[in-house]
Amino acid sequence: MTVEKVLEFSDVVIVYDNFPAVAGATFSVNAGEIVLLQGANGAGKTTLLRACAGLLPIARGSANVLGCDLRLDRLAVRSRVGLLGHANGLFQDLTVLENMLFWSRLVGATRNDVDQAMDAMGLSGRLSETQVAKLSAGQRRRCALASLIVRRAQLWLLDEPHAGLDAQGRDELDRTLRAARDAGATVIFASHEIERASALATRSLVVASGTVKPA
Amino acid sequence: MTVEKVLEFSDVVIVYDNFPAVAGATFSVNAGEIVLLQGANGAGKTTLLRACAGLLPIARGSANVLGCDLRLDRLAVRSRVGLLGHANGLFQDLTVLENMLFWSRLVGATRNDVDQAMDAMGLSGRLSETQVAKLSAGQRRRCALASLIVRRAQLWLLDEPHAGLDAQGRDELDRTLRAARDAGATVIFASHEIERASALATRSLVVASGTVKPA
Amino acid sequence: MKKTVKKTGRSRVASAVFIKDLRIEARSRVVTNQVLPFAGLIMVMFAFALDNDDVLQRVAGGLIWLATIFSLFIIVQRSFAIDTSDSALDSLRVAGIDLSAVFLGKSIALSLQLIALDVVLIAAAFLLYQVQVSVIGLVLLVTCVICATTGLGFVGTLYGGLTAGTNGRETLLPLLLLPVVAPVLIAATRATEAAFGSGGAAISEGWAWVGLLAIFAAVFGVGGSLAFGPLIDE
Amino acid sequence: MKKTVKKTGRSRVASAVFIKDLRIEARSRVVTNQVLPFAGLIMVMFAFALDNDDVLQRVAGGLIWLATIFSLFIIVQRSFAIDTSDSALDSLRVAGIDLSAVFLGKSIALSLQLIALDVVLIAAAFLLYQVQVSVIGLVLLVTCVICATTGLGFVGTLYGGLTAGTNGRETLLPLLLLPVVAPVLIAATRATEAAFGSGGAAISEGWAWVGLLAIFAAVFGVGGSLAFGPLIDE
Amino acid sequence: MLSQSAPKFSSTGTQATRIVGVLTIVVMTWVVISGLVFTPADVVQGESVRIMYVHVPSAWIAYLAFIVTAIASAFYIFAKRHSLGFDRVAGASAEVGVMFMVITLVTGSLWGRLTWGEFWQWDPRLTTTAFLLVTYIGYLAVRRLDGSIEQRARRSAVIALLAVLEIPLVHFSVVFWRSLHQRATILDPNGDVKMDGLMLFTLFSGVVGFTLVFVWLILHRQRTMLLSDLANQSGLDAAILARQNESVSN
Ligand code: HEM
Ligand SMILES: Nc1ncnc2c1ncn2[C@@H]1O[C@H](COP(=O)(O)OP(=O)(O)OP(=O)(O)O)[C@@H](O)[C@H]1O
Ligand SMILES: Nc1ncnc2c1ncn2[C@@H]1O[C@H](COP(=O)(O)OP(=O)(O)OP(=O)(O)O)[C@@H](O)[C@H]1O
Ligand SMILES: [Mg+2]
Ligand SMILES: [Mg+2]
Repeated sequence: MTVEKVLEFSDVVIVYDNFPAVAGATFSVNAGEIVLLQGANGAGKTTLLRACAGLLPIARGSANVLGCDLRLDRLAVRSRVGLLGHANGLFQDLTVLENMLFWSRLVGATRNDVDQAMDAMGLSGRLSETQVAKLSAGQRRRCALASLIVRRAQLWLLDEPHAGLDAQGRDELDRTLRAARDAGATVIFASHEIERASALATRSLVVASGTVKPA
Repeated sequence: MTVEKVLEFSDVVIVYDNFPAVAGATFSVNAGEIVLLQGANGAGKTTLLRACAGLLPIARGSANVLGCDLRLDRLAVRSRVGLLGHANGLFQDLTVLENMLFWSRLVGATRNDVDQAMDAMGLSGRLSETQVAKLSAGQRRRCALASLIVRRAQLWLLDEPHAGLDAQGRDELDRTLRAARDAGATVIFASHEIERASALATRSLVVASGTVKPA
Repeated sequence: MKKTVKKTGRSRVASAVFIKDLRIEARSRVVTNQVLPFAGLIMVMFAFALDNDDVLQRVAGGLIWLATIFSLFIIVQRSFAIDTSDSALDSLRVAGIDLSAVFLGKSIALSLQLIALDVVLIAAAFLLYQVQVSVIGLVLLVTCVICATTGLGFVGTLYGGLTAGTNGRETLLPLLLLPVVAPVLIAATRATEAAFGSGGAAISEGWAWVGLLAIFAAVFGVGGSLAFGPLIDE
Repeated sequence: MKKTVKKTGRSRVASAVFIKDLRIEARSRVVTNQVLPFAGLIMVMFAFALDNDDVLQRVAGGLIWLATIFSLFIIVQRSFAIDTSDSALDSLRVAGIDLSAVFLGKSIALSLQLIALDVVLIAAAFLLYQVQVSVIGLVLLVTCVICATTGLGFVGTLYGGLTAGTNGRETLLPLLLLPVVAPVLIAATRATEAAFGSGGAAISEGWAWVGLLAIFAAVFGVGGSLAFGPLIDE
Repeated sequence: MLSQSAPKFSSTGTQATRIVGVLTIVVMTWVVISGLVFTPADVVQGESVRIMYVHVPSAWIAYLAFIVTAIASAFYIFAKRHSLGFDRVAGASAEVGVMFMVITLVTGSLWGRLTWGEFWQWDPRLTTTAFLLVTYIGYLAVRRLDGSIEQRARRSAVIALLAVLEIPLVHFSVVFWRSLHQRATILDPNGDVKMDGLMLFTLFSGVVGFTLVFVWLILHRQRTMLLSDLANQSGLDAAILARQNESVSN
């Protein structure tokens, strides 16, 4: 099997009203990799990840994700990627279980998938009936991860996934990402905890001032 | 000089509508310590820190912070502690500098203090004129830290202060906390990055299911 | 990795969104406990401000719909505040699901809440303003309420989505919505007056206005389904 | 550690808060670009819904104040949305600063915005409703506007703080505020009518109503300064 | 997307705008002279009827501007290649339309003062006109929302397509409701025009003149928008370089 490119960015520029947060990024990711994006605060990691998910317009350059050209159609890629941003994307008034069931209905996952994901993230039992607004910060992050797991995306994009998780949660997360990779998915994640993240990643990229270099 | 107790909790219970997030915590902190609270997600670290700042009512037990009895008067302690929670507490429409000047006016800090704090957190230059809403997650965290620095509190309470900061920011934070301790302040912080946090802390406490034990 | 997750139909997405919105309402009881008294207060306050029995009877229909429209502003705003507070709308966008289904689900949930509200307001009008209605008038009234609230649900969801997550949405939303819903206000008022027979209006006149409401609902239903996706998707 | 930071005065805190609120408004221009057209529309829409010349002229004063009050809801909501979006209000609480100073700063900023709004609305009323005013009437009018907006600023800030950060505040705020501001609505309306001389009201009558407005402002000014801190401080 | 080359022109004037400009001056001069001097005063309304030569054309040109906005928006949305040129025309046209709508309201209320004795009446035509104006103020507010250029274009296009539906409402409001305002005298469905020939000619000259003003303004405004977009674009090159050279620790 020849190596398949999951993502290919070349000279990509992304602007927020006139400020080029990403200023000419060129890199590519192969299927089955776990890629770490590291870099200083404000380097452009979040911007890159959101762009990969088709959320931001590409001002210049060419960007190709899972075979879709982002400059032509940012929507096509959406149903095949999963994004965990800085925010969790949960409904505060619903319970953990209700949130999970909502997302699972949208993506067509089964109840079994939901139970497994919640188990993995330690959310079964009392917590599953708790409203998200009444969870601790780390528990909310776990819930967001669980709802990402049921999506079974082909490309996982995670923005500082370890932040807020306790030791056991971190281990579980690493296990989950490795399992997803083994099942054929590709993972790109940003992190500031270099040691832990490097151990997980198969390759590191450094984002600096809106450009991407190998570590 | 005899050892001065900055904080003394004994059998403290804190409830969120019927759920005892802290269920009988007993511990004390001496002046000049840097205490790490570690523990699983949902253990009660955030709850404890917010209670120390006088933000939450104590349901049972006795709690004494900086000589103020929290059960009698939660307000007295406020002007002498500084809290960095999970949220940043910034005004999104104002620029970094405007936010800093606002807080400095409130606490009576000088312009010089402000400049120093912003310098320390790498927020001078272009960023100082940027609206907080247009910062990256880590830059916002830096701004929150800078506004905490100008407060010169006697007791610093920090909830996962390292999360979101880049390597250089973490070093700067550690330096700042050590400097505050050397100037006579006391620091209590929660963290999930055990190695880094243990290196900084002079003592560790483990929070588990709403109780506190020595590490 | 094989694509194991099957694509979900539009109706499934719409119903998931619909249930989610109503469940949040059932839990927080914001419409029943807060919007409803607010709308009631508006009606009482006008009655008070106008302070004149004849006028009051004549404008009863208008007051019901004014109260409905002001309630619409706050319900729409709350509905989208729930979705944007933790970037859940972003997650919906990334999930690549059919946003026109989201539009339908949200609109229908919104309309249902408005209908519940109007039932109470109309009952209040019977009590407060001593209006009477015949059986045939009642049929007109019910049709009018359904058409008007459907239209309001569509237009509210569309503009709510447009302003969701933008700076200053609290104020932009009423500004944009007010002129657009003005025709609904007028048509629904006239139809309601015809149903009540206030000022000697004939029932038959009312049906023409209901037709207008139906057209309004259809235009915004179709327009909204088409436009909602592109709007939310910056 | 020696306490190096000196305690700051109440007026300093109040002015910092005041400047912050007005600066955010100056930057986002929400009041001028969005609330103002909204208020104007309310005036037009009510006039249209009432659709009766006599009534209209008689209630012209009332419409100005109705529009003001609906604008109050949205300005207050926005003002506190800014403070709670990132828990900035929590930070204020922890900073241990005098919350009654925060109350004063916010109230005055709010009143100023309302005054600006009312100046435009009254100018519109001169155009739209053909009202006339004598010099002495103008003095009455100005005093009325100042007293009424001060009172509204106080009460709006107090209730805004009370609902800030609670679930469903979008809907709770109007519900709580509406009955409380009803007296302002009535008194300001009567005073304005007296100033306009509508319905043959005498200027002297107006001053009695302005007195009531002043009392209202004083009560909520004092009450708010005392209650705001404990309220915000759960 | 914008072309990445430098702007090809340094002012917003071209041969076409200059021709339109000269024509405008000629026609408008004729309208002013004829409207004020040549045409007779009305039997009923007296001299005040001369306001009509401004009031009616400005109302119609405002309609025209809003319709142009809608058409340009439709092109933006439905064309395969979402061309920002259409968006700029839409925005420029809406701005000019708002200006004409304000002129309509101002001249209308002045006229009302002369004929009805009051500046404003609660009349369907007047009210719906006010609503139309506010709708387009809202449209302009949406154009100023933060976000990318494409986002701005898409949002405002949707509003424009919905807002244009209000125009029939304004136009037919005199039919729907008992109204004080003049019924359609000129665009009467029955086609019988009851107006003096010269008056009618002057009125239509006014329409032509205002149309020219409209075209002239649009051409310039649309170009200034293009220029500012291009300025942003060329600023981008410098900004990208500056960004790449930012020190890592900022
Ligand atoms: C503020 C007050 C007024 C406003 C907002 C207003 C608005 C308008 C508008 C929007 C139109 C275009 C209607 C269409 O063709 O769809 C129009 C046309 C016209 N207006 Fe006014 N108007 C006002 C006052 C008046 C007054 C006082 C008079 C004369 C007594 C007047 C006489 C006319 C005439 C003769 C037309 C042309 C009607 C036609 O043939 O369609 N307007 N006005
Ligand atoms: N507002 C609330 N209402 C009810 N229960 C709450 C609320 N906030 C937190 N809890 C519960 O209290 C417990 C302690 O929460 P807390 O936020 O203190 O945990 P934590 O130690 O800070 O966890 P983390 O590491 O995830 O931040 C959790 O089990 C949580 O479910
Ligand atoms: N909405 C926005 N508008 C304007 N500029 C923005 C916006 N969001 C981010 N930026 C700027 O873009 C740059 C990159 O931001 P980004 O969030 O991608 O950084 P990051 O690498 O994720 O940083 P962090 O480690 O702090 O999360 C930053 O300099 C920031 O100031
Ligand atoms: Mg980031
Ligand atoms: Mg916590």
